[in-house]
Amino acid sequence: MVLSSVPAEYYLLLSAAVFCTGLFGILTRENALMFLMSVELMLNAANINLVAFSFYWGTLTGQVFTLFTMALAAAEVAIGIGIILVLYRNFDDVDVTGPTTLRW
Amino acid sequence: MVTVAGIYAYAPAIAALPLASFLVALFAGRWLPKEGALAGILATGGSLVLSAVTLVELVLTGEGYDERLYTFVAPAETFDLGFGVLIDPLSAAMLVIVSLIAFLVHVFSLGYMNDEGEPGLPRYYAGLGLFSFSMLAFVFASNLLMAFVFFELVGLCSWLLIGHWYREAAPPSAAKKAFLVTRFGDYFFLVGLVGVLATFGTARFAGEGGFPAGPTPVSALIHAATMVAAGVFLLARMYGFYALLPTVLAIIAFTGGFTALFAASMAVVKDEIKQVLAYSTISQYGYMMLALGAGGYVAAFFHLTTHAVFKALLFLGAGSVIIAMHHEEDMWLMGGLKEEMRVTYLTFVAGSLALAGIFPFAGFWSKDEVLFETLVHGLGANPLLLGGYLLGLSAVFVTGFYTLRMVMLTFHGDPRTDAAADPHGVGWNVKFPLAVLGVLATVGGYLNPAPLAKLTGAEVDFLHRYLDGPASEELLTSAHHYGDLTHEWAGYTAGSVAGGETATMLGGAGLSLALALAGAGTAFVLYRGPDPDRHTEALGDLRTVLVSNYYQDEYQVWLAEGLTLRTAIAADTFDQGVIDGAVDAVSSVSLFSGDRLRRLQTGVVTNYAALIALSVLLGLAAFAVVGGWL
Amino acid sequence: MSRHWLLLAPAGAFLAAALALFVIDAVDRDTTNPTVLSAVATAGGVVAAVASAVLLLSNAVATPAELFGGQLVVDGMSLIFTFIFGSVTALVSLASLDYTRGLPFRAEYYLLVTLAATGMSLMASANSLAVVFVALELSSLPSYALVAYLKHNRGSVEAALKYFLVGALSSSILLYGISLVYAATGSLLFADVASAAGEAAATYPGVLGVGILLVLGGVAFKTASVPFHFWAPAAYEGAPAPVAAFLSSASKAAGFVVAFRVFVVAFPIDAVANPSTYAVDWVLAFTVLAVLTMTVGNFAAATQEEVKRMLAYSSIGHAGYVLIGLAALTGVGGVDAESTALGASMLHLLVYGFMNTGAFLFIALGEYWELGRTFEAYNGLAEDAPVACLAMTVFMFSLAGLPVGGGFLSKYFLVVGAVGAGVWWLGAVLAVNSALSLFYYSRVVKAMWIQPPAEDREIDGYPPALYAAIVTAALVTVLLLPGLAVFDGAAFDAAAGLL
Amino acid sequence: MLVEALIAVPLVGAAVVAVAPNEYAERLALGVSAVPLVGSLYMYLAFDGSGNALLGGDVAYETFFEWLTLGPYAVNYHVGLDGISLPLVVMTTVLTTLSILSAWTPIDDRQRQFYGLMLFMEAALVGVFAALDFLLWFVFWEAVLVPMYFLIGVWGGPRRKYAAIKFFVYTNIASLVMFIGFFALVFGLGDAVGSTGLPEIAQALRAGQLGALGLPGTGAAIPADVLALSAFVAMFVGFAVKVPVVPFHTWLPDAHVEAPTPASVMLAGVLLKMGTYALLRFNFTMLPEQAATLAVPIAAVAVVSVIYGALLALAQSDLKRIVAYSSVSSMGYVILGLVAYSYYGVGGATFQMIAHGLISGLLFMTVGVFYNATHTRMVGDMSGLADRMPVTASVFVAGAFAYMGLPLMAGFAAELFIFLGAFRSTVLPAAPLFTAAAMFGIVVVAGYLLWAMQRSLFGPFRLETDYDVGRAPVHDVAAIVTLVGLIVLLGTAPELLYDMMSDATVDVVEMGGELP
Repeated sequence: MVLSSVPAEYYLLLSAAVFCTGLFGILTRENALMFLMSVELMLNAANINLVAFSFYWGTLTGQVFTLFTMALAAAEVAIGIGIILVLYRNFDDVDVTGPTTLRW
Repeated sequence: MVTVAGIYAYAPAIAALPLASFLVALFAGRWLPKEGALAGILATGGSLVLSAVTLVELVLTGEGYDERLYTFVAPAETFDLGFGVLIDPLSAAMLVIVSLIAFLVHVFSLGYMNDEGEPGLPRYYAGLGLFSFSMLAFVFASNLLMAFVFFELVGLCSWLLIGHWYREAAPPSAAKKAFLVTRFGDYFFLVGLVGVLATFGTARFAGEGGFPAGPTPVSALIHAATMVAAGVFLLARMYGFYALLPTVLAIIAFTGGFTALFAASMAVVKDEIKQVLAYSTISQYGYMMLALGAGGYVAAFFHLTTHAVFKALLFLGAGSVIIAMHHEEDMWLMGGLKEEMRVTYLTFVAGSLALAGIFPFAGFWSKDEVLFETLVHGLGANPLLLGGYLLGLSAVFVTGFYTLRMVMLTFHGDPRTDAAADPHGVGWNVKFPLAVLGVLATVGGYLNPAPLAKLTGAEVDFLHRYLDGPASEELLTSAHHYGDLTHEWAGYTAGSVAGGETATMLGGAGLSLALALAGAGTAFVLYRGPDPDRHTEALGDLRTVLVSNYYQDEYQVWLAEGLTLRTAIAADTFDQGVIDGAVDAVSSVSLFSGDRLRRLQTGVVTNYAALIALSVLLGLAAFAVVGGWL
Repeated sequence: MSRHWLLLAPAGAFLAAALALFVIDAVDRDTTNPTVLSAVATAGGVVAAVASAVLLLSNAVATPAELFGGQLVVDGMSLIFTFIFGSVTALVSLASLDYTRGLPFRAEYYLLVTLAATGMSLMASANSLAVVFVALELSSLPSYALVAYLKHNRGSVEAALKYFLVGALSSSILLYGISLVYAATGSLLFADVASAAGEAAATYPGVLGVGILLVLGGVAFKTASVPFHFWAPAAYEGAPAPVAAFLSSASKAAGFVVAFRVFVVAFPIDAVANPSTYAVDWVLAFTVLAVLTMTVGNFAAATQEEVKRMLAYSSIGHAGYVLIGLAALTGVGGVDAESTALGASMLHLLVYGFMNTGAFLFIALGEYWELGRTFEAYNGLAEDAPVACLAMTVFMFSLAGLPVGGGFLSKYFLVVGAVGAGVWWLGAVLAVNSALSLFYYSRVVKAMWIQPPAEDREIDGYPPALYAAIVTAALVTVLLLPGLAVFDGAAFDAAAGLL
Repeated sequence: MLVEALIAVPLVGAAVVAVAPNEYAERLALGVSAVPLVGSLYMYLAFDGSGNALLGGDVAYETFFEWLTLGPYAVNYHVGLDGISLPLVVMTTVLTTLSILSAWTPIDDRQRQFYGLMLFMEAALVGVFAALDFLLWFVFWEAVLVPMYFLIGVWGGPRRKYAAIKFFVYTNIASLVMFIGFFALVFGLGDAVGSTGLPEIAQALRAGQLGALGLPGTGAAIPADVLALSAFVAMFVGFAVKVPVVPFHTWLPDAHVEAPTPASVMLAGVLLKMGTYALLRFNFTMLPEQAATLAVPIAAVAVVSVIYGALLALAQSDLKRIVAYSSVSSMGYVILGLVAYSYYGVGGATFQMIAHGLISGLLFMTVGVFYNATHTRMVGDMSGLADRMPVTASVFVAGAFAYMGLPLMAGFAAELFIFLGAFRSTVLPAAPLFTAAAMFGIVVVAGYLLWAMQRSLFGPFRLETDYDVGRAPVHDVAAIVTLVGLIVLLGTAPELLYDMMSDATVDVVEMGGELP
């Protein structure tokens, strides 16, 4: 098998890289949708771990849990899009740094 | 503890009667005839009778009385906090004197207050009643605590009476000052009281329970403390206690001598008749302290007695003059009153001669004995006493001077004002007390004519025998017991100049009499004639010093306002600024930091994300280091 | 077996209510009487609360009952928290009847509330990281929507946006943490994680450590602990007041129940933080978190101009107090002191569920009357609405820790726990903060009772349901002062059972 | 059950009064407050306890049942009275009734709320003095703050908001400090006690069962003696704020000046006594060794409070401020008596609590009566009031002299006992010097009170504010005269209270006898 020849650490590194990419996106992007995508990246980083180590430990738990997380991610996006829509309706923009009335 | 049934059981009533009159005057006064005066007269008259009877009883049975009346709180620890009655020669005699004077003052007040239509009479008589009550209870107090309690009440009464005319500005202020000064003394008194109680567990004056010996540091503190406050009577009352410390005795004596001269010198230049008398009183107290310090217990009490009589006489006489003068007190506005007011004049002169110590008036005998005791013990034991003696001796001259000056200015020469020309007459209620006291002032000296006793060997030194009588034996308050104490602890022994005791005595007597006459004579020469002029200017700057009482008032004012008030204000500033400032600072600082903290919430969601990420990283880094990952 | 199904009654009640609302709304969405909707949701909450109370006090779970192969567990703690969720849901749903009058999508509103409550009750019973994540999302997603309920109100929308974005970030952090823990231990079940933790900490300390920290971060978001609190002030201020009440009381409690169970059960401190096998000392982490949260929350609250925002910050401060329960697990005082602290945290959340909900519902009343948001807006309100103001006074003083309500006891229990665990200085920090909180809470009281009333204020009617909810909350808060005796034993036992 | 009645009647009464119509509130409140008054007097007459409630004496009117569990500790509802607490309870009921009476004139808005709060406060105060379980005691202790906050904040003077919040926060944080210190002790006792009952804890502590308290992280622990000492300090500071002792006193003048007369009366009369009562019950009953160790600093603080407080009073011109600061001074005597740790010291301190309660209450009430008539409290603004209000003025004179410790008034007895006890204290080094220093207070106190009286009561009548000053209403006069009567009664017959007090305090001192 190919997978078995790949050390577990690599998966960790990969997922870490993806996670950081997502984080970077969150910190830099002002567009709400980009923000959303970055979050998705981070979630998927977690999924990589789960799947990989599910194989590593030889249990299905991780993989099954991954299915849940994907579903939840989808739900989250749905809510997110909804909120972004009303955001656009009220502020005529999807810039997350735009609305700053609630502060201090 | 001696207990005698019978008459002594009624001793408390001596004080209780005036207390009753106080209550009557206070609550029912305004509906009574004379607004409480009669109640007061009856009460004090009753006290007078009772105390006279008590005195007789004491003399006849020769037994004293020392009974606990009331327990303040149960002596759970070693203290006994209680009130009691102590009847021994000293207190018995003193009771008579006090109640007599109280009685006469009440009578006199009828003329002085009622007839003048003063306001607030019930308040006045209530105060007077309370005063008599406190004074009498103070006299027969059986222990220091009780003495302190009633001493304080006396202070309260003087505050009330001095401030009687509270609607005017001056009297309240005077009352405040007087009370504050006594309060200052009371502080030391209290320290002494607490010290005595806490050290000896009891503060009884008489009997085995009395003050044990032992000059510990504490009892030194107590000596110092009580000495400041205790009046002459209290000094005598606690004589057994002071007798234990020679230095204290000598200091008392010297202070006494000094006071005698110091106060007398101020009396010389005063123009208000009452002020002259006031300062002469202080000076006479000096003599009594001198005697006590010099171990002349009997002499001191003798002088106390005679002085009480003739000074009361002089004050009442002054009062009668003041009535006559329509409440004018300045002697320079009087003059020539002797024609108009015979009784007052004669009695007043009797009192004055007694005060000046002219033979054969009461003052001569007592003052002479005081000086004699001082002299012999000074020669025999402690040279410091000689200093006291000289001071006292020189005071004799001054006394003679100011006394006669007072008489001359008031009664002799021509009237210097219309008021003096036709004085307002005074009634029986003024004359009667004057008459009584006048007689006593004249003959009072024969209570204890020690010189006669010594010369003739006749046992006429009644007072001495009385004070030494059996009644005081068991109570350990007898004169010779004190004599032994002073001899034993202070090493007092009688000495004499060449010619032996008698010569010393006669010499001393002659000397003092001569000085008194000299003083009186000087005054007579200076102030005789129809219109005497003020010679005090001759004194120059000294006069200013004397008139302003050696700047004592300035000094006290400085103490009160310059020092204490300044400190207080400084303390207040400090309190508001620093202490309270710190409190407020804490709150304002925390509010400020709170305001800073909420700025963290910028409102930009990206910043939030950044901060979250940052803090997660920080946490990771920290634990990476701590946990040694990687 | 039947017993086990019975144990799920609280969660079941929420779910049933949700489905019922779903059906009702599906049947006819136009002419539905709002009272029915509110009644159904309220009933769901009440049933849940009563059921959990009965189960709790009947001692049905003397031994924790595991269901679904250990994915869920029902024990004293889970029941205490379902009681909290139930009561809060009931109060909020009741109050919302008046608050949402005339607004669209009421059915969805109640539906979301009950669904979120279901999620929370699952969080209380979650016994595996997977369930934790799913349940947490189940409670979060509806909350996002609820905050945005007033979708034409910019504040509401902005609040929802921030809540959602921070929430999404945190949930991905949590998930990544879970994945790392899984990576290190090879399991998601708490029990297995705990047994594997020691070895994992020895072999891959980094992986496990990072995992635990990230999980901690995810939980900290839910409990609005500094520095994951940034969403809270915005969300509470912008959201409709009843929703704010729901989030600040119930949702916060849900976060804490997860924190308690995950860290105490899954990451035993002596396994993951003893010198030989050291991954991460999460007690220390929680200590830092507690201090930060208390201080930031209270100090920021002290200088607010708007009552609602002040309450938001104060609820952050209270999260800090509750964190002491975890920070006190130092092993010094022995199981006695630790169960004292942890039990005190639970009790505080319990009381907090009532007094804080009540406070926010009072704000809801203010919004209903359109008084305005600032302190001044409430000046002299006591003259127009004495009952409500008396209730608010009870809430404020109870929050501040004065003995007018149960908040007094629970807060001081926390101090006791801290002292017992040897972290007396945490108690001191609490002391300072609580004194400060007394200052800003009493500003509200001052406004209501002491300040002269504002002119031109007319109160249009006294909404019965809202009043009922507020008065109930106040009554329970007061009764919990002597009546804490009902729960304290259970709470301390639950804590002891957990440890 | 009598204690419960004493707490419940005012509590229920408060609720009733709070909803009663304003015009009946005052009389209703008076009627309600009469019930606990009579009750407490009956309890005083029927008192059959002996010894100290904390040290195994037999407690009167005791009630006990289980309330809460706090982790390993049982929290019980446990109340009862002994010779220390009963007099304080009686004083509370007396002063409450009288201050309600004195409120009739000045309080003219929101009466029902005002009187409701007064009654609520009475209930809490009785609880404070009666509680024998720490947590129960603490509930009442904190509950007292709430009514006082409103009384000052709603019915107070111009700076009332500042004063109220200052009082509120300051005393609150103090009690938290004290709370921590106390529970450090409780945990230090370990399994020696299974409850938060004060008697159990006190006896365990005096039996020397205090152990070490562990510290997190390192395996180290706080040794018992350090623990005890720091706990003592924490509790002392906590209570010192309430007393108040310099330098924690600054909330007091503000609170007093702003508070309405009845609140001032309760504040000075009873609330301050809570602090000294707690000091006696906790610090000096539970930790005698520490008290002895810290004797000198505490005595120093006491003396400073006496003199410094009196000096501050001397610098004031607001009658209320004068009385307020002199309270600081008088409370200093109490501390001195406590730290002396001798029979008369502690007993006298307890007696001074009552004496000062009555006397300061009297002075505040009288100042209030003057204020009702003149609408000013500034000494400079008025003079010769005695001319228009002779009775009130004479009462003020009586009160002032009582404050100066005039014999045959309560203050003298108290101060005499304290001085005696302090002078012969075996615990306090250089006791005579400390005592003599403290005694000097009697001179300063005379200074400012005489000054105030001379300026405001005597001399020709003058008033800056244009109000026509007439005689005070009967109920005001009745209230203050009653107090004068009580003060004289206690001053002439201190036995009335001192018997039971000394009986209760002697056990505290027992151990103090053979202290290091």
